Amino acid sequence: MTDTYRVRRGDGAESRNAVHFTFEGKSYQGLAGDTLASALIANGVHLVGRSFKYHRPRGFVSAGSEEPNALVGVGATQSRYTPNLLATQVEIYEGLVAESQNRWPSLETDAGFLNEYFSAFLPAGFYYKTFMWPRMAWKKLYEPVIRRMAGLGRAPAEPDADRYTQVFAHCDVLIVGAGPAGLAAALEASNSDATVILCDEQAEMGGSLLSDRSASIDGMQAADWARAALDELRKRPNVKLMSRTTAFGWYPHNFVGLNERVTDHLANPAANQPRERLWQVRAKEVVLAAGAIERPLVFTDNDRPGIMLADAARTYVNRYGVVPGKQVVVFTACDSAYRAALDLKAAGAKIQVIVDLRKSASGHWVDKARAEGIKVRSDSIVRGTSGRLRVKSAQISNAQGGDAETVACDLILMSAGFTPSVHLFSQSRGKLSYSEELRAYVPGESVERERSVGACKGLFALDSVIESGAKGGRDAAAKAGFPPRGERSYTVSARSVGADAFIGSVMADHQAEKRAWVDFQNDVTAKDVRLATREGFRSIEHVKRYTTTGMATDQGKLSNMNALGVVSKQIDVAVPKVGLTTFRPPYTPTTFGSFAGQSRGDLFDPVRKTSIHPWAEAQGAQFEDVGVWKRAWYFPQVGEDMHAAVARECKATRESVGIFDASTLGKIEIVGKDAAEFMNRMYTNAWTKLEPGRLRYGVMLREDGFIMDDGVVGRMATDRFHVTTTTGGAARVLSMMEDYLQTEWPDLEVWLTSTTEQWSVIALQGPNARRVLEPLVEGIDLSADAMPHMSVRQGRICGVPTRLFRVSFTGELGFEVNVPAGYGRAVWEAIFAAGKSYGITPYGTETMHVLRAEKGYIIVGQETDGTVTPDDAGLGWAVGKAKRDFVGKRSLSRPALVREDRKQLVGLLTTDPKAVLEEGAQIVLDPTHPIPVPMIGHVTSAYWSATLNRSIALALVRGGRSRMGEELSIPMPDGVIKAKVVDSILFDPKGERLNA
Amino acid sequence: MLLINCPYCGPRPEAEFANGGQAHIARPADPMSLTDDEWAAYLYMRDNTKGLHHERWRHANGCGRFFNASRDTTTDVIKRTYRMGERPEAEHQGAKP
Amino acid sequence: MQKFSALSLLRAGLTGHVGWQRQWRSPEPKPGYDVIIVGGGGHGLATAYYLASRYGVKNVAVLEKGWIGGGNTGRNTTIIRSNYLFDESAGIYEHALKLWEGLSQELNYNVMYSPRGVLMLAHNIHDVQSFKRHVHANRLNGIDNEWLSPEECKEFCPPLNVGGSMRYPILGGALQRRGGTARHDAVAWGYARAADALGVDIIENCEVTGIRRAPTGEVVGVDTTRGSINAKRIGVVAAGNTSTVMNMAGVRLPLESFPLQALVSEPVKPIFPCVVMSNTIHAYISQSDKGEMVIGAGTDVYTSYTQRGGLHIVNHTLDAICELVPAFRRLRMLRNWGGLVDVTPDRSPIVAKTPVSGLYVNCGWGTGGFKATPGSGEVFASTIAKDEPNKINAPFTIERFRDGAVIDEAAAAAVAH
Amino acid sequence: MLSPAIMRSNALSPMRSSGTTAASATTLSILPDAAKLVFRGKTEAIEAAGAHFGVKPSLEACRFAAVGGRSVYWLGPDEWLFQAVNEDPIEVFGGMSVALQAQACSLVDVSHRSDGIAVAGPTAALVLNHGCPLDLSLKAFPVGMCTRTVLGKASLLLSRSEEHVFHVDVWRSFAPYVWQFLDEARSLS
Ligand SMILES: Cc1cc2nc3c(=O)[nH]c(=O)nc-3n(C[C@H](O)[C@H](O)[C@H](O)COP(=O)(O)OP(=O)(O)OC[C@H]3O[C@@H](n4cnc5c(N)ncnc54)[C@H](O)[C@@H]3O)c2cc1C
Ligand SMILES: NC(=O)c1ccc[n+]([C@@H]2O[C@H](COP(=O)([O-])OP(=O)(O)OC[C@H]3O[C@@H](n4cnc5c(N)ncnc54)[C@H](O)[C@@H]3O)[C@@H](O)[C@H]2O)c1
Ligand SMILES: Cc1cc2nc3c(=O)[nH]c(=O)nc-3n(C[C@H](O)[C@H](O)[C@H](O)COP(=O)(O)O)c2cc1C
Ligand SMILES: [Zn+2]
Repeated sequence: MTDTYRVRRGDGAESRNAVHFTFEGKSYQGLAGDTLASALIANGVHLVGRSFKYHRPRGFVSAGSEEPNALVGVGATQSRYTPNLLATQVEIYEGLVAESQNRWPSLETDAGFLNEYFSAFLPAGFYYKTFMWPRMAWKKLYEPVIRRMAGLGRAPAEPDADRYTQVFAHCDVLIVGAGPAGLAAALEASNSDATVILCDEQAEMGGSLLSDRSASIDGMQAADWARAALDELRKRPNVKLMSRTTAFGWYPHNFVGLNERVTDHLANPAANQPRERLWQVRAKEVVLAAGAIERPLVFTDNDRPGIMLADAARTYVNRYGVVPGKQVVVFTACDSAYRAALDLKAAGAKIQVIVDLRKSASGHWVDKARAEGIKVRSDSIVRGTSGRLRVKSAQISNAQGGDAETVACDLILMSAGFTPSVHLFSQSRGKLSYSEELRAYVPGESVERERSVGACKGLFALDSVIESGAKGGRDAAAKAGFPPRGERSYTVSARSVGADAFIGSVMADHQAEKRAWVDFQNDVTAKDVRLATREGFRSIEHVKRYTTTGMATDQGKLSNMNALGVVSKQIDVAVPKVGLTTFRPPYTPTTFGSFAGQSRGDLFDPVRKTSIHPWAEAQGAQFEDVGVWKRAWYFPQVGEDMHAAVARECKATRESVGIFDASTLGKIEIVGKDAAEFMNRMYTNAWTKLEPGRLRYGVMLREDGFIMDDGVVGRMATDRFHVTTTTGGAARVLSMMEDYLQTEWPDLEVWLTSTTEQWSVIALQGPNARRVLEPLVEGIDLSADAMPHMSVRQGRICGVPTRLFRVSFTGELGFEVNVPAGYGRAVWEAIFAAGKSYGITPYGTETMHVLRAEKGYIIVGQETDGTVTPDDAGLGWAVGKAKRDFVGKRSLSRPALVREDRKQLVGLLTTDPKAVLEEGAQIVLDPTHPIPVPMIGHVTSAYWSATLNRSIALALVRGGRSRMGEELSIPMPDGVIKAKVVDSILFDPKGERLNA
Repeated sequence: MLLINCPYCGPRPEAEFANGGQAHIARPADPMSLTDDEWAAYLYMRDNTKGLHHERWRHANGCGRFFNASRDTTTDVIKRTYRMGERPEAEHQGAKP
Repeated sequence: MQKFSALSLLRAGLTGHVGWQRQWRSPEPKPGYDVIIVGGGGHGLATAYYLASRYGVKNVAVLEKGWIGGGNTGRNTTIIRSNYLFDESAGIYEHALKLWEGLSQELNYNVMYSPRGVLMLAHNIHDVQSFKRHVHANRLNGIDNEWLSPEECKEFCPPLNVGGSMRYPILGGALQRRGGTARHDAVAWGYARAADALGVDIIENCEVTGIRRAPTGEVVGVDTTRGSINAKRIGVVAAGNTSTVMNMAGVRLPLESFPLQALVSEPVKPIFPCVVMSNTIHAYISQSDKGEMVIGAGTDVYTSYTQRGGLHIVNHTLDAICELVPAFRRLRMLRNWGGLVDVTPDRSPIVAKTPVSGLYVNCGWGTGGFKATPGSGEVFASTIAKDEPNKINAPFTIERFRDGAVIDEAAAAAVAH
Repeated sequence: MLSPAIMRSNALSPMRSSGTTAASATTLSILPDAAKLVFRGKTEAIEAAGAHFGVKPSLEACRFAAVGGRSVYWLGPDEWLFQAVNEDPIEVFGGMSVALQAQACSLVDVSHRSDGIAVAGPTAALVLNHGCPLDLSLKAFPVGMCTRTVLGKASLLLSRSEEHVFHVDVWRSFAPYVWQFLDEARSLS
């Protein structure tokens, strides 16, 4: 197809390359610089989509990011398919593939159009009134049907092939919008030492200047002036120009989100380009120069393809060099549409008539139109249109009614004036005020450090737009601490088009109005809005939610003021009293991937690994996630499942020696003359009498009395403790300690340093542990007498310094070898080699869990869950009774914490030794009790114990310690399991092995 | 992301900080002498001020220090930050919205 | 009350829909009421409705400072489920779920309760243990909740990235089939309309600015921006603003109000069949009947009444969503907003009498009270009508914090919503 | 008896190969091992520590001082990091401990806690700003500045040794994450 609607572009740049693309499977040609919309218009295509509810045929209403109708799916492959893009924003490139949406089987004949015939029965909120009977039918019948109708485009079905990044940036002055106001602001602000960012959502900067043929600035044609200004800005090192970059959100403290579209307009993006880049900008000062958006007029059947905003048509002709129609009816409430009519006429279109809503039309533009022979009808309206897939005619009558004249056309331009883009201003929580003249809200009092300039402030005459931009730029730079070096002046020659405006429905008599669209995409008509008010939805927020006006992908950019106008008139309340819905981010829809940035896969969260990890990996270990850490879970040998591996690992450890990587444990070095006193206050235990060289198991509570963390603590010197915490608790414990130290006890001389990652910790457990270690250790006597259970020594192992703990979390003779992490793997391998002759066996967290459960040692987070006291967990012995105070002590005497029937930790032995309970299973007294069955506890840990050759379990049971020997029931879906309450220590209760 | 003025390091992005809840709630010197009600008040009762609110922050990914900030919870504007141990200025003490 | 039905809709359609009446009146406040409910959110409106419909208290006003449903009721991600761990929570949420099941019919208003299933994903062994604990407890409490393997998760929700390149792979999930969503606005409107029909006055744009008490201590009325109104009993259901309102009566509560955000994508054709929650990576997502993905984000770390929040919260939410469904990376965020949630120290609600005679409070639902709306309203109505809590809300007192009898679901399982 | 050749390993060693593959103006490299001590304590003590170490610690916030391979980083008002490149931690720690015996302070050997990355090149700041929310312009972050901060989801110590050279000191287990993050950022910028 050839582009028959192509005309000379205003800037005379005609040597644009041909670009080929497909839409709806058909091939077309456009020119470089076209949007999909301008290229389709060049080819005479106006039908591009279907509306949400009634599936009405729709064309282009606008030429920018406010477009409600022309939504398309773009992308040749699923992994690069994007739904709901705006044809008015999509830049064409060679090979672009686009399709329409929300239609079946085709855009021209769409079955969904059936809804149109039932539209009388589908008013706003109809679904709240029906589909209630029979009760189950909503789930089974109605909702599935409604859901099938839902949505616009189809979601991409394959993982996104593109990458996204984010950048934090800082500047002195951020300017949003590069129209005349923004350019002037940038020129002025950057005439100083201020760093300036100027962004614009469009591919080309210049804003409205790019569409202007009549105005001139500094003696240059408007668009040329814009390009010259940009050239000048580009030369300044303190300026960053960002096109295709939308300021989408304003967050507290002058933090503004910008989204840069990097590759969507390229046929062959380079490998080093992300698809989009999210800029998070902290600006000292912001200049908002976002312009204004033209408003549609609300009249019957104002939604047909070929009905378009007047200024959009002007942009198509002047900027893109395409005429959207050849026979034009113009319907307006202001002068600017006259300017559009004249520009279209100059491009060869026939202007059938200008229908002016105003009582009388006069002034420069009207005179000029008349002088060019264009027929002007004032005090008149377009009261209806015809044409199924493209507008064919307009019915025109006097504003008050009367006979209608039908005028043939293929394009209707409409303009109800301009709505300043106050989105970001309002997001910044600035107060808006209503301008009766503009029939729109304009920025009032600022809250953040920003100012609005140009059309978004409600200024429309080009000279005042530029003046306000320049002043805003200077002011911003000065406020940021960089007064500009001078002022420059601008000579502007442009005829103002005034500020006349209209909101609401154009029909004087609402009964005569058929369906007149307020919100195009969501198919909300003026009637729907009125119905809502009749039904009592009078707050504009209720009207919005009941009718869904303003909730479509354009977020009411075109519809909100008109809806307000309809409501205001209907309930006879002034517009500012009706209120306004809240502006929220994003300004235009913004890609999820951009918000996610680099956080995906392995970079979603850091993957923390110990220095021994690669060794375990090489041995074929399975790993589990514990917080952000990867921990070796078990080490299966060929043919083994987890149970077999764990049974083997357990046995090897109990019978000879096992080796375990405990490096992830949190570690804190607590140093200072008051270290012991600090420990006394933080932990339930008493520390004063612990001698240097000894270890103690410590329990830490939250101030509410529940167990927060535990760990073994070594006293390295009178003034130095080596504290360990759980893997997940490390950061929490350290910050809680810092909190108390800094805010409650700043007088204590004690300091904390995290040493989690300084030490690799190699646990060597089993009767042969000492034998394996002895030959490797230097300067430490490992004998039972010299180094009893729960002691710590410093010396060397394999030549490197170590803090050697004699400690056991397995019930066996055991050591934990702390070595500087850089030596961890080498020492591990050395120990492993030394252990070969003893059949040394690496074990993972699962085996560790089993071994400690056999001994009744708790795991914080498994036996405890944030509601367990030390006494509940059987740790009453670790609470220093004589201590005056420690964190959490006072809470322990609260009534609910001293009740006899609290859940207490016990052991459980199933009657059938082979039956392994399920962790989390609930315990009851009477399994035959009808539902709800009273539960008295739950299983916290349950394993097959290879050592005991039977199943074992730990459980929290109401009054558990007084139930020793009692048989309880654990009802499972497939039968009740019986188990006997026993002491929680199931293996070696006297502790002979660990003292060996 | 708020911009918070650490009294030690200067203005820094919120990402570097941890919030520590309402400020100026001293841990009782002798908790065991408190009634359950008094203890619960210390543990749980907060002003939840709508208006100027004094709160603790820790520059956790910075200098590590706790300090206080007076922030208007209706606008999130931070009026002032000050070191631990200092009191909010008299004019800031009222919690009027 | 004008009856809503397919037939009435049809009839109205033929006459241009001019005959529809207001769904609720807009009365001037009377000088006094037997009960005043402060707060026209879902919970407040439900309370008024049940007071009138079940407990025979019809001289009731609901005072709302803005427009009804404009608080958290109008800003939440509408996840409904009842598979809570502790008996106390399971009791109140299941009570609510049972009411949800017949709510459209009871109110004659389609609240679009959609039991499409809520699937909570487990990403590590701790999650698995914790979810199984829930499954077992729920079963014995008569609440449906089943464990799904990763493959079953995928089958139930095909877009999920199971076994893929996730940082924290999906190890399974707990599914409550009766869980789902409902249309949040319709809940407020439906209760309002039904309460109004029973004589309840719903008074919008009426902010309570003071609580008046007799010298003997008991409440006698409220001051509002529309004048003083007498009341024998006052129920405060003001969510994020509860502290402010209760301060007017000199009652301090263990509450803090945080911004909680949510967002929606642009609407797309149905692809996501159920609700998916992942507490471990912080992702909450379902697809509305209109087609948007409705996504819950996190709370900011500081208290605030601004009803917005930080961009980094949204970033973290969406990186999690994109991990769960990598195809959604190309979807676009349409709108992002904030609510104001009131959180207690144990993150369970308070539905109780207060130390002030005649003053009752229903608050602390935090990030998860929408699902409780009918149940909460029903038990609160009963508490106000009878001046004593019933069995279901008896554990949710203020005194539990003094006694240490906390109901800490979150500590028990790290589960929100 | 003792293993003769225990070599210190660096968490970033596996990354070494991917050093400069991508076409980018910024390079990543692994910094040499060093003795690193965290000093926390009172002002008198820090002066004594500096005197012994041979580098006068900055009392000004967020600044480091260096003499040869030795440097002292201000971490907080009572916290400094002493670093001695290619020196033996035990010796440095031993010497310092003796010198500080009478002082109210804490000295902890953290030589193995972290590894270092140099981010160098004209776009180094931009690359870091992919995850670090600080203003890294020379004005706001001059040469000689150091601070703990965040990068993506990791915490680290960032310092600027030259206009176009930053050093990142990051806990071992986070180091690969930081490396990969920066590597991707530089390849996409
Ligand atoms: C983003 C977000 C997501 C959530 N997601 C879920 C979810 O998926 N599932 C779930 O179950 N829950 C969710 N929640 C929580 C849920 O929304 C709330 O718990 C629930 O809606 C609370 O209802 P309510 O009626 O108590 O409060 P609200 O709806 O907030 O009503 C309180 C009302 O009190 C009014 N009020 C306040 N002060 C005064 C005064 N002085 N005078 C008069 N009126 C006053 C307010 O204007 C408001 O309308 C979410 C919340 C948020 C913010
Ligand atoms: N009644 C009238 O005749 C009338 C009305 C409105 C505007 N105008 C004319 O329009 C011009 C106004 O100039 P101006 O500079 O104020 O506006 P402008 O429309 O020329 O420029 C605004 C620019 O901001 C960009 N933008 C908007 N929101 C953005 C965001 N969130 N992020 C990034 N970019 C964004 C737009 O793409 C556009 O390029 C004048 O020429 C004026 O005469 C006339
Ligand atoms: C479940 C749910 C779905 C929503 N869907 C949409 C939507 O499709 N389009 C839209 O603009 N807003 C949608 N919203 C958001 C509302 O527009 C609005 O942001 C929210 O009610 C909060 O109010 P506020 O932004 O006016 O403060 C939705 C909100 C909820 C709770
Ligand atoms: Zn600081």
